[in-house]
Amino acid sequence: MSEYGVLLVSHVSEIVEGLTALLKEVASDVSITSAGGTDDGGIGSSFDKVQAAVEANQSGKILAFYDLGSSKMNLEMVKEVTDKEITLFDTAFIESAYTASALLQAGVPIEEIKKQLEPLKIK
Amino acid sequence: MSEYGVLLVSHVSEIVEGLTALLKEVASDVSITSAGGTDDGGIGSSFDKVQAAVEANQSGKILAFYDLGSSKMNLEMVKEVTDKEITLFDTAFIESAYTASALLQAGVPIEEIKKQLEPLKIK
Amino acid sequence: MLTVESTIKWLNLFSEKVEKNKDYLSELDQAIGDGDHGANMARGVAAMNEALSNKSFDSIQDVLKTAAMALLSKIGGASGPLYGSALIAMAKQAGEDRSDLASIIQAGSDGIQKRGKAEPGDKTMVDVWVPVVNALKNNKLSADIIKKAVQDTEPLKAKKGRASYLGDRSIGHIDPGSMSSGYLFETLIEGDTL
Amino acid sequence: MLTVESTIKWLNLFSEKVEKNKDYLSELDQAIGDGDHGANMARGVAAMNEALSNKSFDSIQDVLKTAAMALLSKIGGASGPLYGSALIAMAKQAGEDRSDLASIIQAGSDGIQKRGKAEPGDKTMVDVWVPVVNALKNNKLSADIIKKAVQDTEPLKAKKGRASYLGDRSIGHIDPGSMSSGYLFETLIEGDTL
Ligand SMILES: Nc1ncnc2c1ncn2[C@@H]1O[C@H](COP(=O)(O)OP(=O)(O)O)[C@@H](O)[C@H]1O
Ligand SMILES: Nc1ncnc2c1ncn2[C@@H]1O[C@H](COP(=O)(O)OP(=O)(O)O)[C@@H](O)[C@H]1O
Ligand SMILES: [Mg+2]
Ligand SMILES: [Mg+2]
Ligand SMILES: [Mg+2]
Ligand SMILES: [Mg+2]
Repeated sequence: MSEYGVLLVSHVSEIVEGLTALLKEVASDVSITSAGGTDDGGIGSSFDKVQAAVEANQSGKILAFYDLGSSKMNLEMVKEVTDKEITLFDTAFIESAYTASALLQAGVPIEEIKKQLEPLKIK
Repeated sequence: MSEYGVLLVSHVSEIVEGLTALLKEVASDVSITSAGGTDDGGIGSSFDKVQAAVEANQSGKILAFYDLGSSKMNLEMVKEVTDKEITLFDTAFIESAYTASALLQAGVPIEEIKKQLEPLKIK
Repeated sequence: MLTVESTIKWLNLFSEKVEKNKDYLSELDQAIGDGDHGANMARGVAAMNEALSNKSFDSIQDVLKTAAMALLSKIGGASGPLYGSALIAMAKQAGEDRSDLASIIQAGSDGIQKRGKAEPGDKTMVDVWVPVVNALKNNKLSADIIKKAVQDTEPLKAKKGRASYLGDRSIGHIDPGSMSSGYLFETLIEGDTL
Repeated sequence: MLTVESTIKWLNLFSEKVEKNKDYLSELDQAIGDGDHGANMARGVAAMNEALSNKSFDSIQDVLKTAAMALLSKIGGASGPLYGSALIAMAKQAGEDRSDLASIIQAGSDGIQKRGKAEPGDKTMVDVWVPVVNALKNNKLSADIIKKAVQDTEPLKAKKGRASYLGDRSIGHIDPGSMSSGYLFETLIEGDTL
């Protein structure tokens, strides 16, 4: 598993399921975990799901991507209570998760990855 | 149905299914159709699915959003053979589809919507 | 002044008011958001009620912390982390000085601003918490002041949250999170906590 | 010069070569893409073969158009719209002058560049089509020239497609779409079309 893992947080569980499949094609050695939708499977966000996804990730350093604002707030709250190192990106959800995952698989250093993600900042 | 419809093109069918649900919460009067994955349900893109989604859309004017490059090329090819008016956006897929849908539901004029989408251009 | 009993009573009254008005909360959220604020809050307060009835509490801090975790976990929308952060901060402040209600609510208000980064005028629940804190500091909190704060969100243009995507189209609608915060403070008064 | 029969023979040989080497094509795509180019092309040429065997053709234009639609529909990756556009453009050019092979392949090359907006040096199939067109114009197309064009993609840095996400890490790998285009032109020679 690569040093950095990827965490996907979306309002909808199908979105993170589909995105995970897309990323796994290009990043089979990267730990990718996700939290999609509310606790009971509806559309929204869940602190518990995010926390579980952070713990389930096989890396201790995580690059986190999210779709809309409330996903971000839950991510930030989990970041405050976990021992893992989480870097949150305010970048285009799908496109930046893809870019980061492909670059992690290719062994590109984290500073270079962050540079590649900068133009994707939209939130 | 609003004058403009929304078309979502992604490499993965689960992504467009989930995104459609997300958009329908805030845009119940907007026609939202989608093409996700290959003809046989795998990860990739499909000219036929895109064409079908264009025809199925209840609006004659369509705002189209896509995730990665080959989705865009299929969209452009369909655009060349359809009578419908398609505007393609090189914007962050999820975030711009959401913004456009919410604004269409709110009755915001198309020129204002395009302005709102400009900062989301990343491709 | 808050006590363990009065705090639980307050939160129970809040739950009832939310449950009773959940459709209205969702209606407000339908106009400028995704239409789920009522369902979110009802789910959250139901979990909070359950958590509050399940154990005995040693301190107000304990009550607020328990309520916070339930709301955080179960609301399921932006208001989850926001109410969760508010009550966590209030719990901490109550642990330091349980007698100063204004400071406790102030802590909650600060927690919301820290979490959501909204400022007064952004058309969010902050636009109710801030005036309420001011009124409490002057010993003047009343149902009218609360109603006015909620109503004053109507002409604002949203700068945060789902409503901010609508820009000018958010003007002329009461902010749903402000309405639910209004219920929180109305029941604070009703619960004889002051 | 192309005839209906030689065009079909060519495309059939192309299909066989793709099917035989599909794992290799996917391997190239695993290094700098999503690992599916072989599966994509195999699926596409299978559909193309089926479409070509299903009817009788009046013209080369008809053959190329039919092949184009099958590839466009069934490849399922970026190479779908690209090969589709190439063959659509070739069909059109063949309809205007079926005797000028160089112009037909040129039309295909232009179609790819118009569709994908890649330029020579971007590490795409364009880097094979352009040298092949040049060689055809000088009546010099050979297996060696084709192999060299494919091999020359190895040191390039990708500017288009999935490989472009990898930046410098795409250097040192042959471009998969260039390899499949190499097969297209190798079988053009093998099919005695020239
Ligand atoms: N950044 C923020 N700061 C403060 N309050 C916010 C913020 N974002 C949203 N809100 C509040 O949350 C309310 C919406 O809550 P809710 O509908 O439950 O969440 P969601 O928008 O995720 O569906 C808004 O009316 C607003 O009062
Ligand atoms: N914009 C483009 N212009 C020209 N060729 C391209 C372009 N994008 C991709 N390609 C070609 O397509 C090949 C990849 O095809 P394939 O794997 O089938 O599609 P995908 O990348 O969608 O999985 C690349 O090796 C390259 O030769
Ligand atoms: Mg809502
Ligand atoms: Mg919601
Ligand atoms: Mg590929
Ligand atoms: Mg692919």
